[in-house]
Amino acid sequence: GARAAAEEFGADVTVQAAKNYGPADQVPLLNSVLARSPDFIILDPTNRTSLVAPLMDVASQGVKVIAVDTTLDDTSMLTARIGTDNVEVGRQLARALAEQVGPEGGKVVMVGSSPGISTVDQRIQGFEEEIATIENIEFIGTQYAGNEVSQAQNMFSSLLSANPDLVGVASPSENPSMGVAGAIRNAGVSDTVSAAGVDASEAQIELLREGILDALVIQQPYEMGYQAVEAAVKVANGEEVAAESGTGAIIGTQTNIDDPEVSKYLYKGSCI
Amino acid sequence: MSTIESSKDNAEVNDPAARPQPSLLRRLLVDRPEMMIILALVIIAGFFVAVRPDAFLSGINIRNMSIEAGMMMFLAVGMTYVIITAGIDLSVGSLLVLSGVCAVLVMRMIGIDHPAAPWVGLLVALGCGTLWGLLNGFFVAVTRLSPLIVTLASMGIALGIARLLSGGVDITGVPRSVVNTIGIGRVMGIPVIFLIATAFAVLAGVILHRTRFGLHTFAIGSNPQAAERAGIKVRRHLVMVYAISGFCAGLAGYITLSRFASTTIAGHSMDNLRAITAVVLGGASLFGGVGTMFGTSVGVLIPVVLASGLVIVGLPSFWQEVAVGIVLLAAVLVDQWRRSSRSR
Amino acid sequence: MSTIESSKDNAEVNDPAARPQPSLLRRLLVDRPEMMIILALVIIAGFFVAVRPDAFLSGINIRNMSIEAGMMMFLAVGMTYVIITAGIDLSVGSLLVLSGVCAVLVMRMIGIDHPAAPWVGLLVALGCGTLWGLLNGFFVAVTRLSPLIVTLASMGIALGIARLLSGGVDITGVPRSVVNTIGIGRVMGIPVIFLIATAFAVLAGVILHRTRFGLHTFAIGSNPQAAERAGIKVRRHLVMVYAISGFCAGLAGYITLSRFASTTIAGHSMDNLRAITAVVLGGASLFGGVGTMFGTSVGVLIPVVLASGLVIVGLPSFWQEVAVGIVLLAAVLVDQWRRSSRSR
Amino acid sequence: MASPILQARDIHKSYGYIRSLQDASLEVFPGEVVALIGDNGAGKSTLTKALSGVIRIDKGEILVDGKPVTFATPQDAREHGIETVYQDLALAVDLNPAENVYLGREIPRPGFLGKLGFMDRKAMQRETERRFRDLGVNLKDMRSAVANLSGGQRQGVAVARALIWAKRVVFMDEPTAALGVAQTRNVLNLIRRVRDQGVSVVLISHSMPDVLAVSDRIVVLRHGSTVARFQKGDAKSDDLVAAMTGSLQMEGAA
Amino acid sequence: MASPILQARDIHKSYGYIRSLQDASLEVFPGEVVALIGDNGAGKSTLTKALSGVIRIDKGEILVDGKPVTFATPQDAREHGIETVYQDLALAVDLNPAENVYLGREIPRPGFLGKLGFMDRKAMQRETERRFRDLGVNLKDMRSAVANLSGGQRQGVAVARALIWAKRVVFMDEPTAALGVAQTRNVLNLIRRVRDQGVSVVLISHSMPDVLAVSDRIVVLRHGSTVARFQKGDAKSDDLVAAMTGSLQMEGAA
Ligand SMILES: Nc1ncnc2c1ncn2[C@@H]1O[C@H](COP(=O)(O)OP(=O)(O)OP(=O)(O)O)[C@@H](O)[C@H]1O
Ligand SMILES: Nc1ncnc2c1ncn2[C@@H]1O[C@H](COP(=O)(O)OP(=O)(O)OP(=O)(O)O)[C@@H](O)[C@H]1O
Ligand SMILES: [Mg+2]
Ligand SMILES: [Mg+2]
Repeated sequence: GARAAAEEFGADVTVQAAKNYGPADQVPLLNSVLARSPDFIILDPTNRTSLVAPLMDVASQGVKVIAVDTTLDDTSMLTARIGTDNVEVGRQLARALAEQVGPEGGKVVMVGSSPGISTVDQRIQGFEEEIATIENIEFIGTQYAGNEVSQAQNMFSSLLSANPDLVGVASPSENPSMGVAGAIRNAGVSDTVSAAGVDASEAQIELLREGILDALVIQQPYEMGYQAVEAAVKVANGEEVAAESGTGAIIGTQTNIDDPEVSKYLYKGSCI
Repeated sequence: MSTIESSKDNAEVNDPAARPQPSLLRRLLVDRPEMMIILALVIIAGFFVAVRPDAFLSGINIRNMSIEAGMMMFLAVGMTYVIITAGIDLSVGSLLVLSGVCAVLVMRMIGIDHPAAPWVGLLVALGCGTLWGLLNGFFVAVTRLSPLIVTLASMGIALGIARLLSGGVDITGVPRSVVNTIGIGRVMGIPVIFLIATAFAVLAGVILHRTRFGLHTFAIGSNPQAAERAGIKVRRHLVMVYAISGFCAGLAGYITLSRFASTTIAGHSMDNLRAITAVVLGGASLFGGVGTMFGTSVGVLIPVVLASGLVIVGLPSFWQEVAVGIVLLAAVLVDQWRRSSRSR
Repeated sequence: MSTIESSKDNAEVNDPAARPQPSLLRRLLVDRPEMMIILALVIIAGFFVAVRPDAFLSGINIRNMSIEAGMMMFLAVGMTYVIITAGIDLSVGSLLVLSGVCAVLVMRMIGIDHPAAPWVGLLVALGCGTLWGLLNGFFVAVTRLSPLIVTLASMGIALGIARLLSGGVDITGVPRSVVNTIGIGRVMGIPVIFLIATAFAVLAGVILHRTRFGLHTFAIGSNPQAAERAGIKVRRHLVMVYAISGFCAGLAGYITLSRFASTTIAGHSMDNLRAITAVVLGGASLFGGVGTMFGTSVGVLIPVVLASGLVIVGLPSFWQEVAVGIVLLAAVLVDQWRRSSRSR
Repeated sequence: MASPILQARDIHKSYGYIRSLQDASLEVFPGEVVALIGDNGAGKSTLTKALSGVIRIDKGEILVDGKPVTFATPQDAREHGIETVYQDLALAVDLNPAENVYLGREIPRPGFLGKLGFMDRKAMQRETERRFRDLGVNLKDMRSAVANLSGGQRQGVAVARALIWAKRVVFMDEPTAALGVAQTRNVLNLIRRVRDQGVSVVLISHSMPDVLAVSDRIVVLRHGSTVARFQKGDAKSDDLVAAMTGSLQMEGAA
Repeated sequence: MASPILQARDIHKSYGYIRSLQDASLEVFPGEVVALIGDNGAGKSTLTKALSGVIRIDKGEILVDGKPVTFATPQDAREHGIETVYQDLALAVDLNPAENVYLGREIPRPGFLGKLGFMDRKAMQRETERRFRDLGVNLKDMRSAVANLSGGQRQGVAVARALIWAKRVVFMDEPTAALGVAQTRNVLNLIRRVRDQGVSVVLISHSMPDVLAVSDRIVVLRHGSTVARFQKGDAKSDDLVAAMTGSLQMEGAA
């Protein structure tokens, strides 16, 4: 998305991804990028608190910062923020799952990756808050499977064995949901267990079409990237931009995934 | 003790008959190196069965554990060879990913519905793994660098290439037939993955323990110079051992594809340590020369049973990590106790 | 070569004067073990300076690299001691996290604005790290388990406990004064973290290379039995060495807090391998008995310079991983070449 | 005298600046025991390794039956019927004695399995036990790893292995260094028996009484060069010491 | 004769089922060289280790100057002036000779730094060089790691280390096993010199000529028991061999 916008607006964009999604890897990366003295830095902060100080530093260098996706404790140094509220994503995830499970309700569970990544933590937080308010649904807790897909599969299979009456599962990011899907496929319970996830990678959409995953809360990374660069260009041209702007998220299901309305939000190839 | 003919009169001191006879149990535990670790496994599994027999022994859990163990076994087979030569291979997880990515890309290229696609994909995965293993082996054997550093570097390179090729996102394009026959296939209720893994492990075990190739592997780990002087081509053998490890990673990569119907680029960073753990739990020594394929297969089972069982008994997520560490430590402790009681 | 008095007449063959004199350059490279790796560092840094002098040598980049290297140095200091004793410590990353979590929790308990909070937090972090290190050392030295397995298990346990204590989410509550004076503080433009790390490394280096404690560390790595017979309390010493590594991890944990103003539970899973890489790049042997603190500090710099420089020259993200692996391999290759030319 | 079966002429070998061998020569005639003696560092082990294919020589000629050969690997030397007991024994301590004996020349299973690389462990074990008995090497437990044997027992395994395979020449580099008096006597007897069966032995030892007791000819190395040769009966212990330490200059001749 | 400075009475030691020592006794008088001989596995090294504090004995008594002592660590034995050259040398091969000599008794820096554990490397190096010169141990490079020395040179370092520190008794477990004739002669001379300075030496060797040449008394171990004792001049080589191998039963007496 960012690249497309860059072409459109004639800006020069370089993309860097940290090896691990966490502040310990992101901060040095940020600093190295800064050494190239760009005009703008667009980033997806991995931690609400940890990035405040480094970004202050960045801002004091006269570089303008645009945050996408995750927010920060202190937003004063940001030129603009574009993104989804991840707590809200979590709530949507809960509602989507509840809808898939249907009115009879039953036990549901959350399979997460590793704790300590604020995007994911917030989604889990939102999910837990929202699911508690939904009637008929009994939430039996969050299990962390780490980033290993097979561990998530192993974990969810065990959960299924321990709770044969499980009717739903949610996962806040891609790897756990792939593992959960593997377990569902293997156990052949795709009809009885509803699964909801976040994001829409090629693999997840494939699983959605297959009917193993039932709902995806799809953010709009393309849109986010696009808007971020757009905002940057606007600021560069001296135009005003809104300090906060959201792109919202949309629920994808097997039935609507091929609608053009939805598919335009899907990840387009490589976006990191 | 003395040697060569004249030593006969020594027998008076060391004659077996003169020794106090150890109890049968003790002899079993002490003389069969794998007994202790099997005992540990039995205790662990027994505990879970006692607490939640329904859930732990449910078809779904057994099947899942067998798949999980099977997957890890592929990597552990190669790692057993490598560790017996006193080496180590940190690159297996990345290589698994890279082989998978290459296979998917090639299968997509020839069309995933093409009837030959599954076979071509398999060949690509195995070829890619083996080739990479050959490279590892080359650096270890010919330039004599530390295997830890070589495979650490090649781990990073392989993952980087995998991400370059895939653009950093997981790609789909695994023929359905592969997913159906291997990934979720069963024969008489037994997961195909488990069957393949078992057959593979048995084959690898037979080669390790019955053939010249296997004997040479032990000899090299035990004393590379002696092996060299006995006429074994040590370098070539080492290259082959790392190639085997690469082949195993390639196979694991292909089967992972069939399991998840897509690549899983980000999810294998701990595979190397898990495979090493399994091999060491199985009684192999990181200093080389010692290890059995049977021990490794028990060593693979322990973490799998533990992970699954702890979820089933409902231990909260974070406690599980703590428990896994403690049980691991306990398992090697009893094993250590056995060894020291043998050497005494 | 022969010994003891009568060997004098041998001199005719091996007299230094009779040998062809090696060139000065060659002598420098061969006799000073660290020369080669410094050379590698100079080449790498030189390359980046040549390509983007403005960016690479900018204040912000230099500061950033110095902070990064400083952080890794804390862990590498302890790892140097451990590796010299022929051990390994995989638990440092988890322990860094655990110490940080404990420190924050205690600081919150006494109130983060309490004037003593920073000091209490520091004590808690150091105490927690040291205690854990003592436990590692106990298992390695007293029960004689393989350090790899012990610290692998304790790595999982430490991270599990850290998550249990923090409830799985990063917690804030680091006194602002700590963040301001250490985390982002500078003295004459030099980051405080770098200054602390340098002082710490120099201290640790002096202890390693100038005191009895250091000499005993080398002796144990070289031949534990000989050390024992020379009257060194080998077990106690090993426990202390692992405690030092734990202490370093605790210190690193506290400074990480000051840097990020919160715990960073995720993101330290590779710290152990990174620290080991730095130590091995610095010329230490995993078989023990060899290594220098100076070498380690150069070994710490290489990956940092490489990572930063590759971003600056604008190499795409995934290429960087590949490049890091290749440069790593190249660096150890030249080092290997040096060694073999010495032993010849 | 017959012509030599193994001959080394003017061998040179350097390790970096250290010249281990310069102008070393040795000839082994059929059915004799040659003692190779010299001070520490004289180059005895180096010469042994050169003639066993373990190291490559820098200069010089090796002839088997008068024909020049090159030994690139230990395998090459073995194919000419040359076996060696190395000073450091060169045993794989995690393998058992039979596996050590057959290492590199395992007995294949009969039939197709053998082609695939399967070994006939039973045959190897049986044969080893038989040959050890013949040689009078007496181990309590033939199946436990060499690591569990004492130094003397290991010495026995290494000696037996070389004797089992040797067709023409056996090099023995200080085979009795760690052995007691009785064991040493036993090895010396073995050497005589092997010689009587037509296999030549090159014995390296620092013990002059042993050397004098068993050898037909004595070759002295000093500083990497062959400095003296003695026939049986020609030499007294003092002469040998003098030749080794250099007080006697180049008087014996081939 | 004076009373023994070191005495071992009825020492028993088993490793699992293997009884290494049963009823071994040894006494060392001031200023004498005692040879301790026996077949492979007779228990010589085990007795040496027991009297050096490396292993604990199961039964029996150790007396120094007639007073019972327990050696729990090598340190304890050293404090009684007992030093040992182990059969496996026990050198830290990555350290240099001076560091090996002073390992465990480093010279502290003068003043406060010394209290902190700082060593005076220069003094250690200088002292070592001086003592090596005195002892006639001649190394080309005193600063390079022991790993770079030949087997014979290492032997020299180990012997020198023990001689430097020994105040009362030195155990030497086969100190000449790897040495050439000249080097062996040199070590035997060293032993005599040390004895003349009043330090007793316990020499373990398989070489009967060496044993006869240097020792004042000979103690024979067989199967872990002390079976015979000879005074200088009383024993011929054949008697010793007979005692070691058991053809001669318990005839010499203390
Ligand atoms: N691998 C090597 N690298 C460097 N130098 C070596 C090597 N092997 C042998 N040397 C040197 O070559 C010389 C001859 O050594 P060699 O082992 O042949 O002596 P030797 O006659 O067998 O002595 P010994 O009686 O002590 O066994 C010595 O100076 C030794 O240090
Ligand atoms: N650590 C050990 N574990 C088990 N058995 C041992 C150990 N050390 C020694 N032994 C056994 O004790 C007996 C005596 O061994 P010791 O080393 O004392 O003999 P020795 O007289 O020194 O022989 P050598 O002349 O070969 O050096 C042998 O049977 C040996 O196998
Ligand atoms: Mg030799
Ligand atoms: Mg001994």
